Amino acid sequence: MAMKGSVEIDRERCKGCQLCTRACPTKVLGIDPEPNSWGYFPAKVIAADKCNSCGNCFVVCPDVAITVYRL
Amino acid sequence: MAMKGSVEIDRERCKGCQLCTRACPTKVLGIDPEPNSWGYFPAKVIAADKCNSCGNCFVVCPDVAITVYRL
Amino acid sequence: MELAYKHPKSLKSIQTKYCPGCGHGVIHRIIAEVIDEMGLQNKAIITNPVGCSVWADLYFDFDSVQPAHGRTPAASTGIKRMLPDHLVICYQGDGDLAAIGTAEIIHAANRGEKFTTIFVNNAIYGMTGGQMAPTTLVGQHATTAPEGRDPILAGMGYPIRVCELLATLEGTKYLARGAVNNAVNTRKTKNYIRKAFEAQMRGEGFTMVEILSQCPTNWQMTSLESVEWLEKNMIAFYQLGEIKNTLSAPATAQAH
Amino acid sequence: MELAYKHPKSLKSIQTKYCPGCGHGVIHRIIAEVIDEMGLQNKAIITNPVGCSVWADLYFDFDSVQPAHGRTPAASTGIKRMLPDHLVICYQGDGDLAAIGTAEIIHAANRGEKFTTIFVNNAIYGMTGGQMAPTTLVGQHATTAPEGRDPILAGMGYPIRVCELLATLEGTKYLARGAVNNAVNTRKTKNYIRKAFEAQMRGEGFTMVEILSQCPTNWQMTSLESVEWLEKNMIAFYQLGEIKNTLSAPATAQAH
Amino acid sequence: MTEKTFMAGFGGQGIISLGQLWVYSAMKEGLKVTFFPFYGAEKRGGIARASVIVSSDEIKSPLVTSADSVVVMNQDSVEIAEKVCKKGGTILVNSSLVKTDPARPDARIVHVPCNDIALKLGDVRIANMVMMGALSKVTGAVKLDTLESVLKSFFPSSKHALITLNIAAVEEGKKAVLG
Amino acid sequence: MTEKTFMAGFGGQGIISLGQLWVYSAMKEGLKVTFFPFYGAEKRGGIARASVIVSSDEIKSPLVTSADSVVVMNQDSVEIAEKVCKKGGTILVNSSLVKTDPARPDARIVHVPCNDIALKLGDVRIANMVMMGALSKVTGAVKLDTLESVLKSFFPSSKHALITLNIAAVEEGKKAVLG
Amino acid sequence: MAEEIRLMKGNEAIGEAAVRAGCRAYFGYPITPQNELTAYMAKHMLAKGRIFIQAESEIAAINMVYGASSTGARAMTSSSSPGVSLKQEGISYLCGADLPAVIVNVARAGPGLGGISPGQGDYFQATRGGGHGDYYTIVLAPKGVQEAADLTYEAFSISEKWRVPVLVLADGLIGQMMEGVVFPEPIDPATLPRKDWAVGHVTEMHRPYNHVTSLNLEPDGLEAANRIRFERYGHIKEELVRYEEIDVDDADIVFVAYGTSARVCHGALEMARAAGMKVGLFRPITLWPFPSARLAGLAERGKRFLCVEMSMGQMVEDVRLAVNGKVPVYFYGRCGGNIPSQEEVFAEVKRLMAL
Amino acid sequence: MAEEIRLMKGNEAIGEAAVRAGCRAYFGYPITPQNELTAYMAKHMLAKGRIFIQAESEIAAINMVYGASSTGARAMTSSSSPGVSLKQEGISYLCGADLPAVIVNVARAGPGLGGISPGQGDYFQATRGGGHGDYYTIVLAPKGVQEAADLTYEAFSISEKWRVPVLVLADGLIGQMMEGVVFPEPIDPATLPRKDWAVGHVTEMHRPYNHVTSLNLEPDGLEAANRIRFERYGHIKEELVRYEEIDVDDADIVFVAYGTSARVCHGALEMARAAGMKVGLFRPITLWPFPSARLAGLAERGKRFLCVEMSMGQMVEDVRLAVNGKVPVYFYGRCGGNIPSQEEVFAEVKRLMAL
Ligand SMILES: Cc1ncc(C[n+]2csc(CCOP(=O)(O)OP(=O)(O)O)c2C)c(N)n1
Ligand SMILES: Cc1ncc(C[n+]2csc(CCOP(=O)(O)OP(=O)(O)O)c2C)c(N)n1
Ligand code: SF4
Ligand code: SF4
Ligand code: SF4
Ligand code: SF4
Ligand code: SF4
Ligand code: SF4
Ligand SMILES: [Mg+2]
Ligand SMILES: [Mg+2]
Repeated sequence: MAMKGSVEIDRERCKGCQLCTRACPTKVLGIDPEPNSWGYFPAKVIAADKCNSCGNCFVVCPDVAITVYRL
Repeated sequence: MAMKGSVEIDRERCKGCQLCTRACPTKVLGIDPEPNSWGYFPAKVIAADKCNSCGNCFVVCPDVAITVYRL
Repeated sequence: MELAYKHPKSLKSIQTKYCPGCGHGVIHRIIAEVIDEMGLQNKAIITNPVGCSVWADLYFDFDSVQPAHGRTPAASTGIKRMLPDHLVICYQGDGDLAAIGTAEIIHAANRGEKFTTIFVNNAIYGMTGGQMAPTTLVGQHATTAPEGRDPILAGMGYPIRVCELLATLEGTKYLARGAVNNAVNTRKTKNYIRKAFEAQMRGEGFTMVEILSQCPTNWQMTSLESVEWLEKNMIAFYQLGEIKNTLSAPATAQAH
Repeated sequence: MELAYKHPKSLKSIQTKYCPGCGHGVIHRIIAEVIDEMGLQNKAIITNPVGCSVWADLYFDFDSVQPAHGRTPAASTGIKRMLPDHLVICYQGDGDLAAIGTAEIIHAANRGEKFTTIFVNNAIYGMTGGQMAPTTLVGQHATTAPEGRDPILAGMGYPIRVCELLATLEGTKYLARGAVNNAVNTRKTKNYIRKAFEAQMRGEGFTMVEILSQCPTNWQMTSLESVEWLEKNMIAFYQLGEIKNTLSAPATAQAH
Repeated sequence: MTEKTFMAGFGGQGIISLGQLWVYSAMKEGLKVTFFPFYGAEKRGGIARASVIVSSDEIKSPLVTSADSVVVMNQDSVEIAEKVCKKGGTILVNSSLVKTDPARPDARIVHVPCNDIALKLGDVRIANMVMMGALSKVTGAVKLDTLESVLKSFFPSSKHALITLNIAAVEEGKKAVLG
Repeated sequence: MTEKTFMAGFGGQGIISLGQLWVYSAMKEGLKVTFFPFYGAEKRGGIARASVIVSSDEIKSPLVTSADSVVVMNQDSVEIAEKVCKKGGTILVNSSLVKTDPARPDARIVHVPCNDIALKLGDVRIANMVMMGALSKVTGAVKLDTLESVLKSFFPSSKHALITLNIAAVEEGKKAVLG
Repeated sequence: MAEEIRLMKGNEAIGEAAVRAGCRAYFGYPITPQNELTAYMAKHMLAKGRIFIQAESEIAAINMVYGASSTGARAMTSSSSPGVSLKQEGISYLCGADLPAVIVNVARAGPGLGGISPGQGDYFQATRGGGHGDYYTIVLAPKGVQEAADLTYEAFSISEKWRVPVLVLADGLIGQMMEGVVFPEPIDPATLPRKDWAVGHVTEMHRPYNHVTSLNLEPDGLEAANRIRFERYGHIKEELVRYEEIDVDDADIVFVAYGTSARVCHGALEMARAAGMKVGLFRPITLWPFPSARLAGLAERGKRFLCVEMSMGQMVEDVRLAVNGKVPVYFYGRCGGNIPSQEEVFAEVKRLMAL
Repeated sequence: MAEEIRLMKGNEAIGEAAVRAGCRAYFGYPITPQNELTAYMAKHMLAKGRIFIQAESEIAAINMVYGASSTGARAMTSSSSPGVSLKQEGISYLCGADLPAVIVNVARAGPGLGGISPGQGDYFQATRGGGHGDYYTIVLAPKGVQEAADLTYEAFSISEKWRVPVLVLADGLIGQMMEGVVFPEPIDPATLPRKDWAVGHVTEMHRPYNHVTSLNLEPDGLEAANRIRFERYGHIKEELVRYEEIDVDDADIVFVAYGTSARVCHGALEMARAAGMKVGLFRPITLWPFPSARLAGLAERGKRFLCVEMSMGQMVEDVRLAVNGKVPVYFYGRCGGNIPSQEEVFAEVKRLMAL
């Protein structure tokens, strides 16, 4: 259970819906105040070390903007 | 229950389907061997005195070719 | 000597085009009788479906409208919404209602449209000469099911129980299934129609009476064989009775 | 460092036209994942409905066909009958399936057509800008229900529970309802899809997965509000789970 | 040679098979044929009519509006026969059922007591075959000499027992119009 | 007088309300107007464009294909502006977001830092109003002197509090292009 | 009050005009680019206690119209191209049963799903009865928001007068464009007379029972009914033809165009006139009945015609039929949702002038 | 063996021809007067292990065809007038997606429910695309049972070659009539090549993924697709036009008629020639592409035309368009299910000869 993980957000693919931030059990993700080139405020890793690679963020992301790695 | 009745068949309206003969509990009705002008062999009262005015013949007749009287 | 059973006023006294023994005739008569009994001849409007009863306007002596095949529920919706105090009767065959008109009946029922559908289920396309209907029984022959209806191998599907299907919809208030194979069932069926019409006039919601009816011609039977076939096969599959009754008012209808 | 969750092969890696937070995106991904897992990319054919997912051919990386609004089940029937060893996916919205396409889905289901319907129920017409769908909840606002859906007074009808309606038909073998509002439900939904696809490839009969999905744009909410609204209102009305399962084989699907 | 025949009767009198067997035989005899039944939504017991043409040439209009010959199987069809028969044409009347002749003094009226002959042969349903024999004899258009094989392919084998009876009916029909 | 304006920007930049308020005001000033937004099936964040014409005469084609003036609210719209602006026309550029000028040496390029001004006024969403002020000043086609009453009927009363802010934005826009 | 100018989308103006015309029932199914019309009707019909139903399909909608119209009520539906195709059987039935109805097509680009941008590719369908059998509907083609409102308003009474459905054929531009519009006085549907051919209210109407039907299995009966209807069509052709002419008198080349493309041609005409070219514009307002006689008259005077359509060439056939070979008829078309610019149309007319 | 003459109804002959053409899937819904065709397919397709579905409606049927055709299979549907109206959206989609298909209309009298007797009132619908948008289908009009079989058989390959649906337009008489017919050799569908534009069999076809669609929201893209299709139409017009001429060379008046009415005209022609009148017959076999060029050529030679239809006048517009005012074009029509007699047509031509 206490697996370690890491996530990557594709800033340009992300539409800033925040479903991943809601889904993350360990609050790894937040919102980037800097918009991407589409004008969206994308998700951003704000607490990388807390990621347990559970994949919830990936599973809820409507834009497949997240990649999850198991460390 | 032991009411008395009488029935009239409209020979020209009748199409000879025999549903009334089947429906009559007291076998009042039979088939006329003489066709009507449409070529159908119409129903015919063959035992008038047995009619109890139950109306079954009327109820099943698809061509409303029967009139039932209560005596 | 008292007249006990006589031609109803709301039905014209002319020879019909129906085949000998066809169930449509009886159904016409009991509809007309209920209209007479309720005194609604001048307030009744029937939509005649494309099917053997497309000529019902020749027989019924009240207003009628003839819409496109399967669309009688849509047309009845238009009529009833404009004339909410009228008795609107949506007469349909099984091809009309359960095949091409599936969407229309389901949505009219779901909207709780306040007309009454009289659904004549003869398990066949009568007018077009004996094709398979959605209600054709498994194994039953039809020109388009030459070896009998085969749900699995030929992928022809299963007979659809329309009352049961519509019962899942909230808009439906009264769904009953009768038959005109004999006097007992015909009298019961008339009672269902009466209940449905009364509910309609009270504005309760969607009402329908499905009626199992023989088509001797396309079943390729005599009239007598056809009612026996109906009794043995159709009633076994299509349960008779009130399938759904959530009406508010008690029944006032009585057997005639 | 091992890749745990990555873009599926059967989904192209491009920006979609869907709104932020729209459920279609997740649904696309889980479909693509199951196809990848089953190794069916070269045997998969999807019919894209007229609706927001009409462009699904831009995203799915396998064969696709775009039929008329509501007629995807008919087109899928044509495809699957010609290519019985292929995986045919009939993707539909609630307007497409439960309104204009009512007859087509009911009869395809009744015939036991051996494709899988993915029914995206977002309780609204997405693409056309927020009109009432047959699945819109009572009281829910829509451009064509400006004061909210009112089944009685405005005669707008009741929300239709499609799985429950289809469950009455013998041709249906597997009917499940999932949601993509959170990770748990999304994983379950993917499992349902897997079961349905596997049943299809075994040729068992009609299979469908209904998926409750958010449409933040036309619900006029943020994405976060929309998943909460879905949880509170839609799941309360549309029970999640396997509504009907008469499959012969045991489940092999597993949560990912 | 072109023979345009209009056939009329009740449903159930076998007008359709009469017409079909007529053109089938003609085809076997090397002629061109058209057979057009008036289809309607009439139920059992309705009217049955057909336009039937056999010809050594290509057939133009398949509709018989000016008939060389008319077959009248029942009383109700007399009226249409009067209208459709060409000047100087032939009207074959099933005299068992038709009691008033068509009012067409110019036409040749041929009486064939089809039902009576058929009943004598044992089955009223072959009245149409009697008429076919008469039509063959009177018009000479179709000889009906391949009738047996025609009937074999026309009837399902379950009904092949009836072939002899049908042929007999045709022969009787031919005889009935001798002279 | 006829002023044909092409307006282009992102969805969400208020292009539609800009165009609508422009023609609404023009109508109040007694002009004929047409407003045609390019509707698409694009979702949030798509492209927003409109053909907008105000005129003292009857308006013929409502499509602006050779614009007297072009409003460019974002960088992506520069390309279309280059194409649609008539020879010697005017291009108003939201210089807060547009960093490269349209390559149209013949045209008059007017820079309006709409977002900056709007932000200064406290709400980036009124950048479109700033642009409207500028457009009014530069083209003189619509005076916007009935703007207050226009805004009153345009906004639902719940939003009437914003009217002052909107008017201020328009005024700032006018000022921004002085001289 | 009635003189107030309102700024409205064409779709909404059509809706408001229908409400004012005393439309008692609207039945529709969503489709772009006419959605605002359906939404407008939802809001305003329901608010007025009239009937609005979002039907389950276009087919249901047209058949609801059929039912409502059978009662003599003013009833209406609207859609866009694919949806109108689905209504063809229903329209044929309305015509066969001699029922009035107003049908709006805010057309888009086809065929198939095509696109949602404006199109004029439904001209054949509209004017040649896309449904089966011999029939025509009256077709009115507005050029802008004001005319869309006016023609819709009038469509109800025209349709009732002739007992022929009226199709209002607009396109996505007219539906989506905003212009100023002044509306005619509202009619209270309760004040409209009952129809003696309609069902319902038998007692009040003191009439025998009515049967609304298009069925007639007797060929002679059906032929007679059709011929009576075609006689009515003849009267409609005499009485209803409408068109607009601009600068036609001295013109060498006359544009023939309707709706949006007529607006574009008007723009091109101005450019041409400014360049000293004698160009005119003939704009049919009734597409059926088509103003053939007037066009034939212009042809007699030797004018050449340039037909401009947002299609691959449909109305041009009616122009050719009208001029019957007397003068050349040219065609310029765009399609797929593209609207021709006045510049390209001007270029085309310049090219033809040089011929 | 193949030379055996069989006596068959037109409906059944169409069915047998389709089976022989390698039709892999038939989808239909019952309607008079084409029911024997559906029944024939039920029997023979199922017996051969091919696909027969009695669809829930005409709309479902045409969309099943759309699906089946998307896989490259030879697929077919049939109906009669009201049912064909319901297929219009689907036909527009087939055209927009460039899919082949064979659609049979055994037409009856309209409009509306009308009657079930033969009619030719669906000509406009057939040739002008009753559906929305710019498109045409190829329309073949047989004059009898043999040609109904031949044209149906060929329809499949024509449709595949051009990727344009083919409509076989017959009428109730041709469907119900029996004539002798000789059938072409049967094709085993398994021997037909797979289509590179179709879905399915990706691995075997070594191809990228295919997307069958009529959607294109980019006007330029949609316009380009339409123009490519119209270029193909241009080639079809050059290569496919078919007609039959009888006694045209020396004729003063030439009948123009197709299908059943052409047969009637042929009868009238014989009567006229017997009476010493120089009458000819021009019978279009392809209604689209219409043999306009040939008619124009005949018009150059000064012939007058009498168009005879079982309608109130539809094909006559194509004749007028073709001759472009050069010669008079007369019209004689019957409708409602009435078939003109050769006597009445002869009377009409006699009247015109005297003009
Ligand atoms: C659009 C359309 N499709 C098909 C038909 C042909 N048609 C006439 S009646 C009928 C079905 C009749 O069957 P059913 O509804 O069961 O009525 P029945 O005759 O058995 O009473 C059909 C398919 C039609 N007239 N219109
Ligand atoms: C025949 C036809 N009718 C209507 C439309 C317009 N239309 C496009 S998408 C759509 C409905 C979309 O709603 P839904 O099926 O729920 O899909 P969603 O967009 O919500 O995913 C409609 C009505 C059409 N294209 N064709
Ligand atoms: S994988 Fe799990 S823990 Fe890591 S960021 Fe995503 S949701 Fe949070
Ligand atoms: S769920 Fe996906 S699209 Fe939404 S904010 Fe997170 S990464 Fe971006
Ligand atoms: S009324 Fe009853 S008893 Fe009398 S004849 Fe009829 S069925 Fe028989
Ligand atoms: S039931 Fe009626 S129609 Fe049938 S035989 Fe008896 S009287 Fe005649
Ligand atoms: S065909 Fe059947 S349903 Fe039709 S009239 Fe005859 S018996 Fe009745
Ligand atoms: S409108 Fe709704 S369903 Fe469509 S893409 Fe946007 S959120 Fe998704
Ligand atoms: Mg039936
Ligand atoms: Mg939806």
